[in-house]
Amino acid sequence: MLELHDGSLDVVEITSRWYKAVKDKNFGALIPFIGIVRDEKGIDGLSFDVYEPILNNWFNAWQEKAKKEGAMLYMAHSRGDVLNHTSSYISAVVSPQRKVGLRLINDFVEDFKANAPIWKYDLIGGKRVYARERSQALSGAGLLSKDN
Amino acid sequence: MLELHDGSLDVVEITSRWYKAVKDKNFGALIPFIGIVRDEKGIDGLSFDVYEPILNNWFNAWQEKAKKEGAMLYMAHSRGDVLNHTSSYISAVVSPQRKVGLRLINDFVEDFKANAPIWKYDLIGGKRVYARERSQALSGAGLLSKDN
Amino acid sequence: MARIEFLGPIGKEPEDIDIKNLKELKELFAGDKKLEEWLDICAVAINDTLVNEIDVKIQPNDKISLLPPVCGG
Amino acid sequence: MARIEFLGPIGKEPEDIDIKNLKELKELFAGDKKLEEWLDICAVAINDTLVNEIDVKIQPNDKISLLPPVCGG
Repeated sequence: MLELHDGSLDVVEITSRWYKAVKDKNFGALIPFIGIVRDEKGIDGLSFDVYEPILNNWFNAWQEKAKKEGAMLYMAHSRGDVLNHTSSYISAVVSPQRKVGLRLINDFVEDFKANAPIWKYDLIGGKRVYARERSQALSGAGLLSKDN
Repeated sequence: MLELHDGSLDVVEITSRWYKAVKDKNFGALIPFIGIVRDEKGIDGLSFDVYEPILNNWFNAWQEKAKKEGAMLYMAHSRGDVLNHTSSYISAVVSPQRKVGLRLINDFVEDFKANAPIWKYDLIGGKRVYARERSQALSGAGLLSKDN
Repeated sequence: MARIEFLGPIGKEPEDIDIKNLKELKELFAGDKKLEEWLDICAVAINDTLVNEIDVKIQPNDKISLLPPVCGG
Repeated sequence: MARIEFLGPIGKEPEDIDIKNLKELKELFAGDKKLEEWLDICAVAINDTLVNEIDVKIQPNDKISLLPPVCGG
């Protein structure tokens, strides 16, 4: 249940489709997290590179984790340019229990931010500028550094 | 942004409307919580009584709290009968910050469960049976008890 | 006269009663077997604000509400 | 030959290199001024699994990926 889209996500289409897919499956709670690109610092939008093989591994490991709690995860992310006030990222948890669902959406989104192999760029005057200062180094970063 | 509906909530209509209302307002995250009635213990669905004056006060106090963090809350709830596999409750937080949003949706939904003046009944064989054992006493309960 | 409302599953019509404080209400209800089980678990609101003290004064035209345990969602 | 990929913002074409372990790769890259700033902050994956040790063996046909700091969402 991981989907990548070129450009902005169609929030209504995606969240409606997920809702319809789960509504009759006796989960008690559906909790989507919808990220919307903010107009700030003079950007026109954001742009993304995604490394699919590791993203898939990361997502599948989370899906297994969710399954052990009777829950299920969905995620959609953009590749390429996403203009201000449109969406680049949607995650959702479906869970029989409210508390499990609320905990999972928090932990899943936070781990996504820290570990999903996706690179973000600001779109400024038609150029892609790597959002270095908002990015987080992955586990083991600096392994090949000469200072290491 | 508190709405009450007779019977089941139209999840797609409500969540799409909220998304459209906020998408251009420079919030970074929209996090809905969608409750779906589970088919369990032989019920046909749930039924609800809502006491609006206190519900409004409770919601408005939360809205003020959210506003102080730059966030905003939405809530929709059903009155009357809601059949299995349909929705009786949707809450949503919109927030500039992801972490604030994730914290607020958790705290708001939990406080809702404990304090919103709404009474739940199981629908069994066409009858409404008060869900006493799943209900929580409000602050100050038992004030008029002869044992108090 | 104050008006008392029995909310949700109590399933009882509102009543108008002549009392000066909640203590009198408690005494008035004492012995009502049907109501007793509810009184043990109900919270009390005066004019839509929950109260925690039994010696609260009641004004004429006050609205008193009995609220059983809740479960929204 | 192992293949090395420079992901995301590094913006460098993949290269095929003949090394037996990561330590040799580190030595190979030493002195590449342009790459040095990336090496300080990049994680390393072999066949799409992140690794934390420099003496990991490299097999022919292994895929080595350099992953700069991430920021999805």
